[in-house]
Amino acid sequence: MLKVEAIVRPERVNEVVAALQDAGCRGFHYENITGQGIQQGVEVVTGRGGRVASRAAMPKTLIVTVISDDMKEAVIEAIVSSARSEGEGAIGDGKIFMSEISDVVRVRTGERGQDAL
Amino acid sequence: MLKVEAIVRPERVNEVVAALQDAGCRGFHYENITGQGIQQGVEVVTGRGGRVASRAAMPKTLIVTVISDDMKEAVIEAIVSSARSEGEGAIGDGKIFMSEISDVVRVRTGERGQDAL
Amino acid sequence: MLKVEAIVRPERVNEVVAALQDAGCRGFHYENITGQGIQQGVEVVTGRGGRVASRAAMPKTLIVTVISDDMKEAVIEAIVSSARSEGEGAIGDGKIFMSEISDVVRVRTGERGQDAL
Amino acid sequence: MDSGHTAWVLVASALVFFMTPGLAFFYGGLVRAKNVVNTIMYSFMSIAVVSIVWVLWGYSLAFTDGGGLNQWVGGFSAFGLSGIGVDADAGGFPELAFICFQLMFAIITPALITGAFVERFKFTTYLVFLVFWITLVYAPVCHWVWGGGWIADLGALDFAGGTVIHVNAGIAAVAAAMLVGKRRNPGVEPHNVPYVVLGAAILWFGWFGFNAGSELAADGVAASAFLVTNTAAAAAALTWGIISQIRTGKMGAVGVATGAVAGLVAITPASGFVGIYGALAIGIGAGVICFICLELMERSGLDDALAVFAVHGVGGAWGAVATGIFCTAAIGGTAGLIDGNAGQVGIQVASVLATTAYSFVLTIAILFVLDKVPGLGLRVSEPDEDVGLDLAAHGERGTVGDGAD
Amino acid sequence: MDSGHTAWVLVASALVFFMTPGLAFFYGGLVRAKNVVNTIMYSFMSIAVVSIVWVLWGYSLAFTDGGGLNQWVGGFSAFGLSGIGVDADAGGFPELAFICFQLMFAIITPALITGAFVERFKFTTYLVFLVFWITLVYAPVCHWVWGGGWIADLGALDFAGGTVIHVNAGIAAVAAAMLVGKRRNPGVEPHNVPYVVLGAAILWFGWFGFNAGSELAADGVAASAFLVTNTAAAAAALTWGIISQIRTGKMGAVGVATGAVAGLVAITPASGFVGIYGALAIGIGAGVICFICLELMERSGLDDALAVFAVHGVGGAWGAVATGIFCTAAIGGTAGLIDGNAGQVGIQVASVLATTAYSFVLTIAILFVLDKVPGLGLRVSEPDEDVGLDLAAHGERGTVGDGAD
Amino acid sequence: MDSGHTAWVLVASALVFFMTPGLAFFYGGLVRAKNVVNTIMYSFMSIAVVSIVWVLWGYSLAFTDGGGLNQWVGGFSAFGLSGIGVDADAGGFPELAFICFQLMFAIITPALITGAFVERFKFTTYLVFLVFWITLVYAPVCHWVWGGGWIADLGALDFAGGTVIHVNAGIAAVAAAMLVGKRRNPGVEPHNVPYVVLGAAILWFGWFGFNAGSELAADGVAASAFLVTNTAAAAAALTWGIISQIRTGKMGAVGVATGAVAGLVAITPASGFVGIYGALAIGIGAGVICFICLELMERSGLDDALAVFAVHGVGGAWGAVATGIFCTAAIGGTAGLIDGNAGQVGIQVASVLATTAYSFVLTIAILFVLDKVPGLGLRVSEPDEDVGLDLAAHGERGTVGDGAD
Ligand SMILES: Nc1ncnc2c1ncn2[C@@H]1O[C@H](COP(=O)(O)OP(=O)(O)O)[C@@H](O)[C@H]1O
Ligand SMILES: Nc1ncnc2c1ncn2[C@@H]1O[C@H](COP(=O)(O)OP(=O)(O)O)[C@@H](O)[C@H]1O
Ligand SMILES: Nc1ncnc2c1ncn2[C@@H]1O[C@H](COP(=O)(O)OP(=O)(O)O)[C@@H](O)[C@H]1O
Repeated sequence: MLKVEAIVRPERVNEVVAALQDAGCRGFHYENITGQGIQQGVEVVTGRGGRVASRAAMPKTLIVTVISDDMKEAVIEAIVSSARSEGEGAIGDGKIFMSEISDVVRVRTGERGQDAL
Repeated sequence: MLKVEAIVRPERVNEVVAALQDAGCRGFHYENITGQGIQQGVEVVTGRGGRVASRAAMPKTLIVTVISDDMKEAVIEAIVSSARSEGEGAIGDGKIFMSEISDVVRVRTGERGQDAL
Repeated sequence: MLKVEAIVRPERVNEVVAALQDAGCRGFHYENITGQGIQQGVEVVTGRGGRVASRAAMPKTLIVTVISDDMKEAVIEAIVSSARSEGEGAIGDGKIFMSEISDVVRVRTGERGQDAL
Repeated sequence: MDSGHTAWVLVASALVFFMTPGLAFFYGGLVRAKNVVNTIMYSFMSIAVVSIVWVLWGYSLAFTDGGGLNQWVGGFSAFGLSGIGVDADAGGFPELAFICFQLMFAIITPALITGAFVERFKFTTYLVFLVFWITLVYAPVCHWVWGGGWIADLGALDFAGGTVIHVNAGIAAVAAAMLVGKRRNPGVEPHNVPYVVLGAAILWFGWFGFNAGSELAADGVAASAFLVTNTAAAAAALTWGIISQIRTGKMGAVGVATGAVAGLVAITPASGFVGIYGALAIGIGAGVICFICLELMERSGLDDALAVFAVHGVGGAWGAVATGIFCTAAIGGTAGLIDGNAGQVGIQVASVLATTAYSFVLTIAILFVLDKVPGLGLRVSEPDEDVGLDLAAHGERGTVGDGAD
Repeated sequence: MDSGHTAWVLVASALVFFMTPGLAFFYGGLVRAKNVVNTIMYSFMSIAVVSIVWVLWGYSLAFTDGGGLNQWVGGFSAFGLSGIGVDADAGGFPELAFICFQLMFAIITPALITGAFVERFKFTTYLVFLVFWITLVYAPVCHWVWGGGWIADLGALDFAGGTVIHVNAGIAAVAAAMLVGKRRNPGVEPHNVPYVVLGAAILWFGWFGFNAGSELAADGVAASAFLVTNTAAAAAALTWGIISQIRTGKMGAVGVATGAVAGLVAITPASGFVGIYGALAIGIGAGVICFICLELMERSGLDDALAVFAVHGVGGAWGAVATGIFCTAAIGGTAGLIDGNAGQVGIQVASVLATTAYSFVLTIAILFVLDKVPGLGLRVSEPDEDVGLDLAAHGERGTVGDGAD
Repeated sequence: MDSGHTAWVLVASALVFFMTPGLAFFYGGLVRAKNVVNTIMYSFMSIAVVSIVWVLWGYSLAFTDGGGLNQWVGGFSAFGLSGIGVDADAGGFPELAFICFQLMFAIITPALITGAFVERFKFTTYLVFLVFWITLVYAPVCHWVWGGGWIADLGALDFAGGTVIHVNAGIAAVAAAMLVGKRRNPGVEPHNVPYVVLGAAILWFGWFGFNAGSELAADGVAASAFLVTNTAAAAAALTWGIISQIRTGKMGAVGVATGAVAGLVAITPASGFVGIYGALAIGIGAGVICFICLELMERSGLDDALAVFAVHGVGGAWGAVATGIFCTAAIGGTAGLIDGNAGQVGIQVASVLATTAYSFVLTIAILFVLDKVPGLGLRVSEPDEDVGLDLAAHGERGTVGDGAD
């Protein structure tokens, strides 16, 4: 089983979630985070209007879903197509990280592994 | 070493934390997230009272604890028993995901691995 | 590739981020969490001023960065040196957890693996 | 009619109006985050419902002549405010202004009760409860004290509503807490301390209208009531803060805000009758007595969630009795215990006991009946309580972030 | 000059001032979290800009004699308030107090419009828009109704500004929504419900100054206006809540707050002319009519984001017409439809239609021109809209946590 | 006694009271999230402590005859307000109302100072500081200007407290910032911008009571003070916004709110003496001068965390001097520089310098002593500062979510 962690623009969450569901994902969770990558950050006004500071702080949303291995490419495709900006894509569109999940438990039933997904 | 990520109902956090401590867990952290699984979401009123929309958005809490491999079953048991709803359990009771941790560092001392847990 | 998850004191975030950048990290994200370790928690006043309760709840910040394997020690060194309290270090300075990342995708370009970092 | 008095009564009415949203935030900050909208709406809907009841029959029941029943309750002669024109004079200012002013008292009283049953009471039942409680409990008690009923005849002093509003609400809160039962998962900490302080500040601000406005004239007694109101609130807030500092080593904002409210409650019946030293004594007394009572209540089995009984019931009773102790002829025309008129204390105690008994029994009765009515009932379901009443009763979440909302 | 009337007009001015920050929170709570500062600043900057325009030429254009053009607009004789000293009397109270009071109306009117175009309008353009809209739309319409212009001559009744403020702003909102276009990603839920209720409560509180203050005297009619204002707001809030409960099984706080505002809007023109039963009818009517209109608008293609047209435009029009229906000679001196004077309704309708037409055309014209001016333009860029206007226009984030900020 | 004047002074007192909670939110929004409760409590506890000090000896020291020392300070003849009954007349309204009004000024002044030392000052020490500062600094300076002391004799004009309140607090802030030292980890951004705007709006609202109330009568001068207060605040807010837009390309809400407060501060001493054009000049001047000063201070080594000196000290000094420039006999009876009376500016400068010197020296002395008293001390421990004063001093967290709280 694979854990897919996708960092996307907050305004894209609804699209990404819809795409994940279309790709067959039945469970996921998300939360707001602050991120920095090539896109260095945002300009905030400081000194009560006198100066501008650059903060390494873009609001992003992290979507996490645990899937079976065979869904990997479909899920990546779903995320990429729904999260990429119009046209060429834009800096800050996000990244997807994948890692192994060794076991899963469904609290309600105690089911384990693949069945618990 | 194993990372245990448990998604539970927010109102159960105190019970789950207590159960983890009883099971010998000495460190953990948690945060509020938004999740969707079989339990599809919540009904929110929109149109200022005219309509209802279903949001893929149940408030959940993610509890993370890194443990040594031998504690695995005890910790699962602790979480399942404290997080499951009365009776048969109910949809939305949550899931537990397990994955490998390759190394740990304690910032204060620089200790590594098992010793740093 | 490695995922580095560092739990640090919130007031240290700016220093840790700067140290990560000096160590060559180009991407990361962070979020506020609540944690408990040896440092048991905080005292909150309850009963509207009549009593004190200890809450397993220290505000912490979780910084996550995915790096190539060869940066591991440099990144650990950067975090430890910037997050440790003056002098001997203090309880609650935090921990670093490392795990394997099996694949990475850059949403904008579709690049994979090491290139996408 | 005097334009200055009229201006003052209208402004005081607006200030007392503003107290109910203040209470909404005071209470709303104290509950868990998942119940903030619901808690705020208890207060807000009291404005909506009581405003209608009051102009239709509430004012009439409280302030007109009840004929043979006049000792107990008024009549229906002013139903729909019939016969009260823009020229009707209530003693130097329009009767319509008096109706506005009294309406604001009627609005906040049941809103105070809600602190007892937040996080688990059924919202639609609450709306029905408002109608019955105003009609059967508030209007009669108001008539007893201010409308020419038996407590007024007895000579009890209640300048701005210590018994009518605070004892009344505080006892009803006990009744409600008993019938609705304990919360499943009470929170340890208030979810929003700034809201609590904002609410307390708005309450304090509005209370100047409540107490100084009750003089119904812009004169020296109004100014005196203004000043003693502030003094007692400050003394009680400071007292509570100091007790808290001594016991916990910390001075919680929620405690200080609660102390301020307790002081405001206690000075309410006395505000037109006592001087600065009386106000200090009443404020310090309120801080100590309400603090102790609150601690005892937390150890009791009763889940009066936001301490309505300790703050309003006990604070109001202390204030009513203290009025009999500290009132002085130089300010309000009546001497109290300190000035040698011990009998006044007895009268004050009697008025508190009568209000307590009546309000308790009738509130129990009303809630008992509402619990049995099909489709109503007092308590929400367990899943609704767990998920929080904001979503369950209002389909809303207090705050929603962008992205992962 | 009468000190009581003066005190009342000054207090009423302060209360109406406070409405605009109230509106800032009402609107600010309804948008997405990333636009809260921007939305609040629309209202706040209306205070800053309109205050200057008003004392320089706005008041003069609205309230002085326009000579040959007097049916349509005032003149510049009081530019910079020249000639208006501390002794100038506006009928028992200082003219300077009247200027303050009227200023607060001028401030809130364009702030109301902003609800239509939040989350996508260019902030600097808005500041310029304020100057032109007050000068070319607000001041003339105000002159028509209250400054001796043609609507006043017609005999139209508008006690506190149903047409001048609400119809005017509601129609301008439609014009603005048309020209600025739809939001890219409208949110489903308001981001902060307590802010919405706080804002509605401050609006309601301030509205006592708005309506009862419009009597410009502390007397029985002011008290009557106070009471009917409260009654209509309560009735509309309750009506909206009940409709919402029936349709969705839940009583959303945002709906109830919207209902309250709709009721306040509708009673505004009528507040000095109707009694309790008229107020109940107007409030219930506002609840039903504005609810239906809001639902229809949401299905239309127009993105009037915060329902300014449904609440203020339609609510104001309903109120203006209802004034003609329910006004009674016993309160305001003029009989309405119910008292047999059907003609009054026609006059009311005419004043609404004239305001609608004028405001719509001129708002379109102003925005059309501003769109073409280099460096201005109506709409922010797509990336700015996506990242949110708090960062894009103000370099600020509404709330920032410690640590991971 | 005149009921209209009495009503106005009482309402103005309530409005000025409300300013301190407004300040609590203005300041509370500017700090980091972990210090919001503490920052709010500084203001709130000033209400509690100063209210007691004032009625016991503060009012007496400020406003009674000091006998041989009368040039410098009043006496104790009105200790505990002895001898001041409900009939005492302060010139057409009750002296008790005057005491209320003046109390509210005394409350907000030390609360203003706290902006300098937030996020690191010891809370219990602050409570003691309040008692000494009101007694030794505020009461004497108040006596000099308004109680019959030497500055009044000099002929200095200070309508509503530019020197007594703002210069006084602004200089004390410098003293406090010097002694308490810099913050360890100052935040870059305010943690809650809506709170900042809410606070500024409440301050503005209350300031109508502050300035127009200082006329102590409901008349044309009060209306004029009301209007120029609003005009100067608007002009300063707009000026600050425009400077900010030019320098950063963005119009930060915090800057605009700061500008508004700077304008309100600057017009305070002048509000009963200048007209619209004077108000515009004072407002624009406040925007430019305070902005520059704030920037310079941020570059200085002094950590005056929330810019108390730049806004209140410099703004108040500018206002005091500008009063001498723009005052006109037609409004307040005294001509200023523009009307040919250059000497008035000198008198104004003298009053500012005297207040500055006295307040600075005595504040340093008080804090120096409190630092040495065992158990007190000025600064919290490093771990307490790091974890935040909400938990360290109050055992509370500003906001707590459900679940992971
Ligand atoms: N190596 C990394 N580790 C953790 N998070 C990362 C990493 N690189 C990027 N991110 C996250 O992804 C987001 C998008 O990265 P960015 O470099 O701006 O995108 P892109 O490469 O698509 O232009 C960042 O805001 C950050 O949150
Ligand atoms: N595959 C998954 N990946 C990530 N999170 C999941 C996944 N499945 C479920 N979850 C999380 O677990 C929560 C409970 O899931 P749900 O299906 O409602 O529970 P149950 O299966 O016990 O009835 C969801 O709200 C979601 O946050
Ligand atoms: N085993 C663990 N699993 C997850 N998080 C942990 C674990 N141990 C510690 N933490 C996190 O690290 C933080 C610091 O831990 P603590 O034991 O106080 O530090 P130290 O060991 O450096 O004194 C805790 O607040 C908690 O959030």
